[in-house]
Amino acid sequence: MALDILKNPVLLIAVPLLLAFLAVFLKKIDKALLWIAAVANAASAVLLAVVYQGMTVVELGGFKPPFGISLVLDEYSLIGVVVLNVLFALILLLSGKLVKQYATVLLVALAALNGIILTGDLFNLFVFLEIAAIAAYIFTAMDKGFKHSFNYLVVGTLGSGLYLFGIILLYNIFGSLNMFDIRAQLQAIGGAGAETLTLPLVMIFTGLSVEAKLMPFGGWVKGVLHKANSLVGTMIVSGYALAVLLAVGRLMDTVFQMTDAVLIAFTAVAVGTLIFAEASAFSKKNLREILLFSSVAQAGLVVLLFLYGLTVPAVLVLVNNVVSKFVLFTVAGRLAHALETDDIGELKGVFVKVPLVGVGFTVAVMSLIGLPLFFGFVAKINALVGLFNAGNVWLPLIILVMAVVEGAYFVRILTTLWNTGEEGEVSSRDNLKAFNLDGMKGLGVVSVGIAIVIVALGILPVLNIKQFFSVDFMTFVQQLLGGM
Amino acid sequence: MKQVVSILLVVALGVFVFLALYTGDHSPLQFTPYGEADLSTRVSQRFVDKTVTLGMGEAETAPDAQAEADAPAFEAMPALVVYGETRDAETGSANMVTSIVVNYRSFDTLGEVTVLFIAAFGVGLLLSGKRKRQQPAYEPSFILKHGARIVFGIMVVFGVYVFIHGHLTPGGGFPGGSIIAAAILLLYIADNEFQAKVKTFKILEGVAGSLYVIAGLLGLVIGGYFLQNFLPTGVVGDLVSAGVIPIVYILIGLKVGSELTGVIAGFATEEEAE
Amino acid sequence: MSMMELLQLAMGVVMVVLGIVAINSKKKITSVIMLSAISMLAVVLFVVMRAPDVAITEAVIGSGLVTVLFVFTLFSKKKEGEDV
Amino acid sequence: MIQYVSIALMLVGIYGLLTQKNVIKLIVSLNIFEVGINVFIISVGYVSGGIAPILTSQNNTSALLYVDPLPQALVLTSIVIGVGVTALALAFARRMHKQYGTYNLDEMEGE
Amino acid sequence: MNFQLSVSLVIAGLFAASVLAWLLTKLNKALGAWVTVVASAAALTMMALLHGEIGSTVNLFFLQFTLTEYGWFFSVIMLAVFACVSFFNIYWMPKLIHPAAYNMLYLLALTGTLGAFSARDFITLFIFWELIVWASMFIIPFGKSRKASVTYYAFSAFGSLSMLYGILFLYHKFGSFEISSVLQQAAGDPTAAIVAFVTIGIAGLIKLGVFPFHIWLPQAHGNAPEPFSPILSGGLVKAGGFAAFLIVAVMPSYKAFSTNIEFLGRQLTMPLPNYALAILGAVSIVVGTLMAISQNDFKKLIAYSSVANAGYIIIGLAMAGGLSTGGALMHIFAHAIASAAAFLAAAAVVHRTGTTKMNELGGLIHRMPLTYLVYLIAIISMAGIPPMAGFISKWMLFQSMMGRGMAFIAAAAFFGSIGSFLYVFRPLSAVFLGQLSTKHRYVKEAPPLMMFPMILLSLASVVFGVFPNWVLRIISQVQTSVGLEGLTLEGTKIIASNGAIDPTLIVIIFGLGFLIAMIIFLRFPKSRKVPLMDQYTASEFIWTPELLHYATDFYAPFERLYQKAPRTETLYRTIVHKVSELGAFASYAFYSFKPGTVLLWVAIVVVAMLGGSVL
Repeated sequence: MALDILKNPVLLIAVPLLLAFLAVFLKKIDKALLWIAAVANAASAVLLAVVYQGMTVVELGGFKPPFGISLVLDEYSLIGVVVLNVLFALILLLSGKLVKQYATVLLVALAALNGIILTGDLFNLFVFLEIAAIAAYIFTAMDKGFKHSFNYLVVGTLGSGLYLFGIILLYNIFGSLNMFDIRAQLQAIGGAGAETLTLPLVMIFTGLSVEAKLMPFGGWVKGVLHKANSLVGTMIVSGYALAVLLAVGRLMDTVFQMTDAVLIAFTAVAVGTLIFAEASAFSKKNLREILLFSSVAQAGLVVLLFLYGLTVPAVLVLVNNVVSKFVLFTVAGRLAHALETDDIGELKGVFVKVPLVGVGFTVAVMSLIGLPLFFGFVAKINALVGLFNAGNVWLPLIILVMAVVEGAYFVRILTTLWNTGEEGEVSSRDNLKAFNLDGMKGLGVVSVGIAIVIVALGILPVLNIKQFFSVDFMTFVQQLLGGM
Repeated sequence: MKQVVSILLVVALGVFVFLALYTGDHSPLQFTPYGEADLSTRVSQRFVDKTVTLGMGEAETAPDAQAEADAPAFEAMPALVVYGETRDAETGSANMVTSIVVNYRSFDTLGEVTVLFIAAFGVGLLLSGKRKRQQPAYEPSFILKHGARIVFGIMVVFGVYVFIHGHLTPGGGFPGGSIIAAAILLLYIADNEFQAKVKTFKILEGVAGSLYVIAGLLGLVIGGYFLQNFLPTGVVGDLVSAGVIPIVYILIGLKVGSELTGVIAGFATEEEAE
Repeated sequence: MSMMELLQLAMGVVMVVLGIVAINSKKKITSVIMLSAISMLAVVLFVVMRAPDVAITEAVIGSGLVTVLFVFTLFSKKKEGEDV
Repeated sequence: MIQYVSIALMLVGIYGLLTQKNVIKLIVSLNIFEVGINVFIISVGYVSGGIAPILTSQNNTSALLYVDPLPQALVLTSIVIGVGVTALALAFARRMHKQYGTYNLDEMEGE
Repeated sequence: MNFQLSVSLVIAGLFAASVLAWLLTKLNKALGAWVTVVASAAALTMMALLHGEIGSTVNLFFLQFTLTEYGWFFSVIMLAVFACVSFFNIYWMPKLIHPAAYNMLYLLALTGTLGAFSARDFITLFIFWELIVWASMFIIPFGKSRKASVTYYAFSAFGSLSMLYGILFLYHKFGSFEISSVLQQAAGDPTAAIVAFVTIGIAGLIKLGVFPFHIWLPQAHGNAPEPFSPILSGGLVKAGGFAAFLIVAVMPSYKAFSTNIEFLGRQLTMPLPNYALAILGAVSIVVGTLMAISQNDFKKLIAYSSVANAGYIIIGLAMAGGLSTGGALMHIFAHAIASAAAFLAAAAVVHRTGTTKMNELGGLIHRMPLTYLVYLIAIISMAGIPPMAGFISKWMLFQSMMGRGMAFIAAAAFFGSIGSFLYVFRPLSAVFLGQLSTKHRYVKEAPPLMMFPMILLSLASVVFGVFPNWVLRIISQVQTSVGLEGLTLEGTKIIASNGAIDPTLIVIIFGLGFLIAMIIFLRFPKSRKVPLMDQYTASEFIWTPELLHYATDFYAPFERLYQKAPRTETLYRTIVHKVSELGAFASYAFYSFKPGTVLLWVAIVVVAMLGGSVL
């Protein structure tokens, strides 16, 4: 009985909320409460993964779907909550001292992100999106960039308004707000009359794209992130990106089936995002700007994969991106905080001073650009093979060309940050700038730990994917890596 | 220039929305026009009949295509819910909207309360710092001050009434709480000395919110479902009925009231001219 | 076209017009007041559409509180000669 | 009819968001947009000839023709969310006013 | 994993060794460097022993390896180069910023080449191919330039990703990754064949540094740390030869594409794609030669010379006849050892003098005679003068070109050979001959551990120039293994379609000529030594001696003929510029703190999406 209650995923949402409400009048210990919530959530997420057998639907208030609100715990959302909660704990671990009086906000954000991943109800998703967004408006204003946060607020609110418009249209059409009910009805009629869904789909896609940072919907992201500290940066780039993109995948991939016209329109947006964002990152010189544009590009890629129904590759790419970006953005934020600059040219050879951090950063980058022996490679191969098998020959080409661009700017970062000296002089420790970097030990250890995980997942892809993915995927992987 | 572009865009948007909604007949998926909605094709028929939990238990509804395909076939339920007679009906709330807000979709409401909570918290953070009352342009008279006090009492009572009767009459926690907040607003306007004790309201807010979640967790422990209505629901229409609904609505009312009060307190004061 | 529908049509037109006025008006306070008027009319529409709960809530919150917040914002810290 | 009105309101709000430079005006436009959406949602639930979804001593059985209560519940939520966002936006507006001494976005250029 | 000797064992061992090298270097730098020496030498011996194992399949976890004749041939060359070069690491440990990382990556690059050459399936090939790329991508910036590494990576990534595209395309078509079978199936299917040819071909051309992809090569080779330049030029570049060999010989392109094509009224002697390859090769011979002639930095000079030689290799492979492929493989071998030796000599000079600018050097023959000798032999071999190995390969190539009657390409090749005389003579005279600059008066000969590999490589050049058939027998085995006709060798003779050659005889004649020259040289009076500055200055003090150095503007009159000619760099520079302009535009236009600006784009896109879908 007790264990059954502990196995209930609703705790992932309820516990942080409860602690958030408590934190209001227990101001003294709000940080402690935040820590409790983070650890408890991480633990219970892992517990869920351990005891997981098959998809479960958790009915809230005891009303069966489609009538009541229900949380859905399947492989898809399980991966989401595990990665999310563990990452959140790590974010706290590395950026904890930046929390200041924002503990309550982060608690609520944690609850909302879990809700976004878990919920199986369209309107409930809207509510959680709003909570998460409002929390984000607040903690992005942490370092006094009010006009940027306000911009985010206006755009985000319009976006969620459009999303609301979309789902009410769906309610009108289907008489239900439950995702799986809608999917069932669609399957029952075999996708006939799908053009009625055009308007709702466009509205929902737009609304979600604002949070998912697709170009041009995510026009707020540069202002919010280009000077963000490591806490805000990692929250937006890792936590929010993970949750929102999983929601996009849930809707665009699992629930709806769209007409070719809509598919083409969305594909155009996703591909455009990929191209423009990679180019933008290529044209930047500041670490955090490069990273934020690169994550925008990755979001485009993930959405693209979801649109073509490649759930597994999309999730792999997403997780890879989120984990790597967590390391990268933490390091970038910390460096920028310690040295008052994140211009690459100013950071020549900084990793000579903090080799551990450097190793973590490097591995994260290499996984991000999908080099072999790293997790990103598995993700990349799966994505490309998936697109090929979907009978699409041109998208892989675009993705690969963009991968070259991405590789170019990331290698520029790596070579610069590992080596000293102007162009034309030999890189040596003699002309190393005097960086005063202390208190980077913990960061170094954690990032190396993550690096080890990334390499492990990359070298033994069979092990990590086994319990999460369906059998056909397993055989596929064995084929892929056993070389027949 | 920009005006023109915007107008064009907006008009184009309008035209497309109109075309998408009101033209073309794509059966079986059809956008029902205004006023022609048919509840029996929607989930809400069961909310009206209070028959959601009927036939619960058998066939644990896994949301796969097969189990769901027949779920939306809403067979009309014979058992009528009659005002003042039906006992232990599901949710037991005479006001169907309330039954949805506080029971069927209570999870949304929890989120909604959280939205207001976090927004109020944000306002508090943003407008924090050493503050003093914002002075009205006039010097309120004795009559005004004390009249306001009296009206304040009446308004508070009315607000409480509204959210206590949330499950019977229109209204409920949100308007009720707002009315209380409005009462305090009245004091702010009428009395240039008045300063709400934000601290107490914060505590009230926190306690109410925590109790709401705890009520939900109790439901989880007792009935096995988060936010389950675990009390007997009594006779539809009685004041003491509908199980936890009145309790939850009272909590919501207090919470909303205190949150909005906090917001008002934040806005009604301004930074010390440093 | 019944009396009721004419009424609704008239109200709708008024709302849209008020909206345009609210956006294009010179003084901020005007647009705030217009906004409050719009939501008042919306309350009437809610009543017409048999939604008393929503009507009450909108009346108290949407039309009342929001306006107050706007007004407080506008009148706080206003510089000399700055029109609101 | 009412649906056209609500869509028109939404569009007016969007137009405001597109054209206005003033923070307060932006927030007003946002609210207009939200009112439009709320009216639309209710209109989706309206059943011509239906009665308000509350059992009373007059219309006392669930067999009568009621309007759809679900959209009303949704609108309650969205109204409250709206007020929360508005309050937050206004708080931002005040901070920006404190920072730049103006509500006009054009005068807030630069970092 | 069974512990009998196998490729997977070698590769696993190298992996372990790389980690070990990293650890030991942390303890003691010299020790770590020695690990690289031992590991590469051991790997070389093991591979030599493994020649019997050819054809057997082994696997390491999910990676599958099959040793093929050509794979073995390439691996041995590679290992020889690595083993020889690794001695230099010992001396460079103090000069490198990350010695531990250097040793580890050095061995990882070696692992990559071995794995790629002995891969059974394309995924394994790709994994190790990328391993080569990123291992060297980290080493290059330890040298003089960071940009060079970025350029190198951008090109290599383009190459390897195009290869990946081809691989996945083939997988999608034939549902298999196994190299041999897939390529054979591809040969039967024109579209698959052309995709494979182009994608994998691009990968090969980029690695080889063939025009128009040669930009990265001089940058990387010229700026890499001195002991790594020979690896790049002698070793890793040859991996491109491997890729090219896959598509023209293993696929083979002759089966894939029709050979009887009328072009400008005359019958082509080989399919169009091969012809394209050959033409690219010819162009890169010309470009490489001309650029090499105009270099002042003699590492860059050698780099450009390897561009030219890559041209020869690709031409030979493209013709895909018995003699031509043999010539190409022989050239791969000859050029590998020669350029390695040349770069090592350069490294030795840098080790002693600390510069690679020719106009700061001179007269080192008096101080470093052995290095001079090594360099001399190396460049003679690269220029294809008997009695060096380079001569044999070039002879075979010319033979087959004549046999095909490909006048233009042959002309380019001949131009290349003539040009090579020019560019090899420049460093010779500028660095080693002439007057010794006062700075370097007390320079000593390179230390013995450096001399050892250099002399080894030089001897190899000479020996295999005199008795080429020792190599050619293996090469003809390689050819027969992939179904090309082998070489016809009799004793010391090589028989070609029109005329045979007996290198040994040539060497004897050459020896006589050399003797006569020697006698003349000794009989006549020696020239008088004067200090460098005397001939210009009447006891004036010279502020900028290097401008007056005779190596400055060595071939100025000749360079003037083509210095206005368009450069390929500009093309790539424009591409980069355009990309970043696009990015700057996007990040400016879409991103603003004003909701109006953002939402304008949003509205436009939404209207576009709706319009596209509704209408």
